[in-house]
Amino acid sequence: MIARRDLAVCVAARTDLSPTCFRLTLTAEGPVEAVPGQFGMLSCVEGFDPFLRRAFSLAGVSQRRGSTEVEFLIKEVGKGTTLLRHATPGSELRLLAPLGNGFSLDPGAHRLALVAGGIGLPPVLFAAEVLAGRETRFDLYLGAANVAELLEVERCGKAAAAVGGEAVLTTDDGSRGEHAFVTTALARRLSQGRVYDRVLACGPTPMLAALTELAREHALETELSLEEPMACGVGVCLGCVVELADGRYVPTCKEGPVFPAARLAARWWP
Amino acid sequence: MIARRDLAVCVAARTDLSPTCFRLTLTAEGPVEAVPGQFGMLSCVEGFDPFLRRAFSLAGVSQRRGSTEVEFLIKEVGKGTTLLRHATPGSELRLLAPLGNGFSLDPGAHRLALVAGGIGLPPVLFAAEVLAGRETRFDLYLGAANVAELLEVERCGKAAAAVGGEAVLTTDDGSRGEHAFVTTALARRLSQGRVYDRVLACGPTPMLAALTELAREHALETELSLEEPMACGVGVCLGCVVELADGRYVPTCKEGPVFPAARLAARWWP
Amino acid sequence: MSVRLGVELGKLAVANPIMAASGTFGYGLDLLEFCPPERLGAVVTKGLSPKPRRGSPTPRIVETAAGMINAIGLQNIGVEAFCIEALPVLRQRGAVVAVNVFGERMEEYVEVIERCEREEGIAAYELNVSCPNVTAGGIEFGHDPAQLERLTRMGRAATRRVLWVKLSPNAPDLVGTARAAVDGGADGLTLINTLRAMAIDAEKRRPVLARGCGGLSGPAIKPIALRMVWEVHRALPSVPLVGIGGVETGRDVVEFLLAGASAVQVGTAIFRDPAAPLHILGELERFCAEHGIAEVRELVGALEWH
Amino acid sequence: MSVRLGVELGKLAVANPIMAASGTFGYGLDLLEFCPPERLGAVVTKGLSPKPRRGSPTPRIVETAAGMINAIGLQNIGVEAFCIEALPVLRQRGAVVAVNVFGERMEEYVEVIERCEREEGIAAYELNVSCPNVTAGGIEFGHDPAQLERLTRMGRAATRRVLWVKLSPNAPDLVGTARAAVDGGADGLTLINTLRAMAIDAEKRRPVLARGCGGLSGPAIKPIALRMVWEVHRALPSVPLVGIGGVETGRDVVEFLLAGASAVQVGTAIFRDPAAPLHILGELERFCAEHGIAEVRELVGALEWH
Ligand SMILES: Cc1cc2nc3c(=O)[nH]c(=O)nc-3n(C[C@H](O)[C@H](O)[C@H](O)COP(=O)(O)OP(=O)(O)OC[C@H]3O[C@@H](n4cnc5c(N)ncnc54)[C@H](O)[C@@H]3O)c2cc1C
Ligand SMILES: Cc1cc2nc3c(=O)[nH]c(=O)nc-3n(C[C@H](O)[C@H](O)[C@H](O)COP(=O)(O)OP(=O)(O)OC[C@H]3O[C@@H](n4cnc5c(N)ncnc54)[C@H](O)[C@@H]3O)c2cc1C
Ligand SMILES: Cc1cc2nc3c(=O)[nH]c(=O)nc-3n(C[C@H](O)[C@H](O)[C@H](O)COP(=O)(O)O)c2cc1C
Ligand SMILES: Cc1cc2nc3c(=O)[nH]c(=O)nc-3n(C[C@H](O)[C@H](O)[C@H](O)COP(=O)(O)O)c2cc1C
Ligand code: FES
Ligand code: FES
Repeated sequence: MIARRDLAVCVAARTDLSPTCFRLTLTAEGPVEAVPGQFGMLSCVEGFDPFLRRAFSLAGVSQRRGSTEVEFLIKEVGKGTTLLRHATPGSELRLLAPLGNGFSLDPGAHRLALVAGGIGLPPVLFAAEVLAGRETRFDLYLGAANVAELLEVERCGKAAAAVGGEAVLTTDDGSRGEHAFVTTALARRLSQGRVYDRVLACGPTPMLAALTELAREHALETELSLEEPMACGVGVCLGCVVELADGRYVPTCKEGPVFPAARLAARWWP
Repeated sequence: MIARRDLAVCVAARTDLSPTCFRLTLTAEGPVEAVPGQFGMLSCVEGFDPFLRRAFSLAGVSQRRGSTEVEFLIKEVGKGTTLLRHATPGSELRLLAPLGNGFSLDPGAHRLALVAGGIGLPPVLFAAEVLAGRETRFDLYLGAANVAELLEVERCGKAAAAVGGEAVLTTDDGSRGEHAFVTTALARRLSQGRVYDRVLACGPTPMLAALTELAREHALETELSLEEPMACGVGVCLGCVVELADGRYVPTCKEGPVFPAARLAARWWP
Repeated sequence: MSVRLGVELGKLAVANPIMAASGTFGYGLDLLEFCPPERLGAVVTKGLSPKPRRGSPTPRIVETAAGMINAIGLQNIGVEAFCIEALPVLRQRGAVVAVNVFGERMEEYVEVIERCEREEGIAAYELNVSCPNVTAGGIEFGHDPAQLERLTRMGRAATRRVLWVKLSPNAPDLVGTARAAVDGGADGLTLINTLRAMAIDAEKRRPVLARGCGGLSGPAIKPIALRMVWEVHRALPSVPLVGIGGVETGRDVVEFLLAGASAVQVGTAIFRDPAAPLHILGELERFCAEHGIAEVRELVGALEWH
Repeated sequence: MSVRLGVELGKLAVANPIMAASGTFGYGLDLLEFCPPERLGAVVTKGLSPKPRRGSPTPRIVETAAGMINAIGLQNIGVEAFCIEALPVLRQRGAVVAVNVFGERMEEYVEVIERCEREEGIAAYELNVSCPNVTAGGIEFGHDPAQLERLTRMGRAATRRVLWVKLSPNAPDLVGTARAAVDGGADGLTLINTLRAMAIDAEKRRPVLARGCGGLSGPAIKPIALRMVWEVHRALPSVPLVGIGGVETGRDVVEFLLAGASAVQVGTAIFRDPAAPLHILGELERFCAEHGIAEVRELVGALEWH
């Protein structure tokens, strides 16, 4: 296991990616290691408002000379994310990372499907860029409500292209790419005979539910990155549990956030 | 009474004045009027931490074209003042002002004594600069623990000089000016026969207590600007009361913060 | 979309569900330029006693995490001065006035009501039996159902106006006291008053407040207030409730209404923003408009349990 | 200046007054790299029942102003698994272990204790009679002095180890329950557990938590916890108390000690900072050094009233 640390990080840059989303780049001293699918608990503020840290999937970790750049893609949905969107470059935050278990990126894979819906992109993008570096072939399916909310399209395309994979874009309103849900785009290719060793996905619950159905149909190994409200991020509060197929509640932060779809309780899917 | 308003103000500048104190300049749209001794309730932060606004005496109010510059001198003592010390220029705060009653600066005065201890300077400086503009003669007594904590010495000197008055500096450690308490410096001049119509003062409680003694001895009219913990600043919470000589508790924020020393209960002085 | 803001609290219909809470809005006239009292559903006065009260020594207030503790000790100008100085102005402005009533003995509550009965322009009385900041009277009545019922009955006998009892969150048996107040003839219940609390000065090794303890208010207590409103509403679903405790936003109001309150009072929030009740009212209206809620009253008690 | 950090809780002497609270530190081994359990005065385990418990459905937690509400429902691995999997490691590391004991019936409390009695390395039991998140058992024992005394007596009969009872802030009569626990044979009292509270989702018109209500913790409740510690200390000055509720800083610890606690537990703060207990201990030591306090124990109950 990679050592968890509570890092003092410095806001290096914030870049708007869409009307609601932005990229937050943080610098930590020394090396930081992590695998795609892992996440961090980020303090948004000094003081008690908001009170708890926020969970964000790592979207990239790049070693620099003597320091590490940690990247997040964040959607502004409330107090904490609004504060982060307005964080002053140079200001200090705390980041407890890396946490949880990431995607299975075993080198032997023939071809993987990476699927991201909306702000589910960060762990998928991290995975794509790592896989591109390892020359593991994958297709990347990226869906969003509309063209404005398709994030990091270029990076996605570049990563997929590097290993001869396809970057499939879909929007709910057809304003760019296929006019379809991202799962429909995947289904189409599967029924056309495209074969994957495994699907790695992150996105809204309905998307993950549809994906699970699809995976079952095609007997496809599928790993899902889940979100549950979190307080500690390290398995001690038991606030973030998800129900497994065997009936147990396990902390998403510690046993996940990435789970094989088959391990999850059916009733997890609404 | 000057109309109170809840102003959206913008941080224009922060300037360090001493190891613990800084000047905060805020800009408000439109005209703002106030008299020396009045104060404002300033929100230090959005959100609940800290929860209440903080009271600060106005140190100056200057009309600009279409806007007003409001000046505070602030000592960093806790959460709120630390946040203000690090407020980003351009960020917005809320300021409820002007509040309370100021010093009596009646134009007929022959000569006034203005006395400030430490961070008691802001209302006194405001008074000095207003009096200098009105050509009312005054001496300004400014005391501090040491030379580093003597704030705005030049402005004090300039204001007093403008009306032929003296700016008397004292430090507790003798590192600048007279090696004495500011009240001792005043006492010396009084016993040397200097005559004042009135003393206007702000500073730590022991200083105000000594001053009250002195005022009684020399039958000097004296006005003191008091500090009490405040929640609302407008007289509705009754948290900030001070005991008067007649036994009543009155809200400092509304009936003060400037009170004639003779109106205050003897036991107010510890 | 236009939203109907009016709500009914039993026989009292108010134009909107936002009231200023007792002790945080003076006698309704201190913040005219920020929050004219006639624009609120009602204004509740600072607790009034038969004679003026000096209140507690200082320090009386201290800030805490997302809240504050106060021990004002019910300093007030007395019912007589209120009737002469403040009430005529409130009446003239058209404000809906609720008088928060306080006494050290039961008879004093009645005295306050009787004095007020001689005046027009008072819509309701709110019996404050829950102030944690006075040693004599008050708090005991709010903690003992039998005494509370008796006190409410005496108040009831003194007036045909609307009578509310303001419940203490410190009472051993919340629902029991609620029931006692209703049995005694209360038309509605307001809850909650402040929670007994303490702050300590680590340097001085003393309580921060002169009285030692005081009452905790503000957003910190909202989750407790919501729970209590829901508990009382569930036990006494037909009794009109006024919810209080940490209301800062229109969304907070919606939460209290869902839990079973027909109106809310805004207290400590006024200290952070003198126009808080109006701002909150605006937010409530916007929330309703955005969520297709035509009438605020639809929300009352509309919480769905799982 | 070197500061002596050790304190005594009756017959239990600990190296320092900072403990990790039940339910916020797992079984003591989850945060080894941030907060080694052996460096704390004690670690209190998550509440243990005779059999593993699944706990409540989700959502289980929600953030509030300066705090959070939880309804975990005492999910735990059961006393057997604890004794086999966690305790040996804790013992080997030299941690002082307090087992938080929970049962739905009184006999289950005894079962947990009896199982633990077969193991070395347990310093104390903390009877959790105050968890607001379970319907059966637990909470009733903590609210009814007679039942609590009986339960404590049963616990007392089962062990000669140190026995604490963790008091509920929701109990009708705090001092009464405290006294009952002591009469039943408790060596000390820990207080407070969480306050019953509720959060509502204004959009969904439902409680945020699956169980509806939960327990409020964090800085929001500190002023209430301090008051309760002081109240119990004043009533039972010779009973060792462990203070809990919103401790985030060394200064908070000083406040609890002054109010009469001999030690404190750090709970929710751990979620914001996995090394919180150690950071707080460091701050406490610095506070003492700066204020010329040679021994932390000097502070216990040293509050001066006005
Ligand atoms: C393991 C994990 C990884 C995540 N990765 C990312 C990411 O890479 N990028 C990103 O933008 N977001 C991510 N999230 C979601 C992110 O944590 C929430 O959006 C964030 O906590 C909201 O904080 P806030 O203060 O802005 O919103 P709040 O004001 O707290 O809440 C606003 C809204 O967001 C909902 N919300 C709050 N917390 C969560 C949560 N933990 N999960 C889901 N919804 C929540 C609330 O119910 C509310 O409707 C992740 C969550 C988890 C658990
Ligand atoms: C009418 C009035 C005018 C004031 N004018 C000025 C001014 O011009 N410049 C300036 O620097 N300060 C002024 N103060 C004091 C200022 O309000 C406090 O220093 C400030 O509230 C501290 O906030 P904080 O969050 O930094 O400290 P906190 O973290 O709240 O407290 C830190 C320390 O300051 C003490 N303190 C907190 N609030 C007050 C208060 N209202 N009065 C006195 N001590 C307090 C606390 O007891 C504590 O010891 C004035 C106060 C009043 C009432
Ligand atoms: C400074 C202050 C004074 C108060 N005075 C009274 C009072 O006189 N009578 C009363 O019934 N409640 C009084 N209260 C309680 C409030 O009306 C309200 O019940 C409580 O503060 C909780 O609401 P909040 O969190 O919105 O402030 C007072 C509260 C504060 C903060
Ligand atoms: C997520 C969570 C789980 C808890 N589980 C338990 C428990 O199992 N047994 C218990 O006695 N107290 C439990 N508590 C209560 C804490 O031990 C503590 O009494 C309370 O949280 C107040 O302290 P704090 O404000 O420092 O968190 C739990 C608290 C939280 C937040
Ligand atoms: S967030 Fe605390 S256990 Fe997962
Ligand atoms: S601060 Fe509220 S009355 Fe003065």
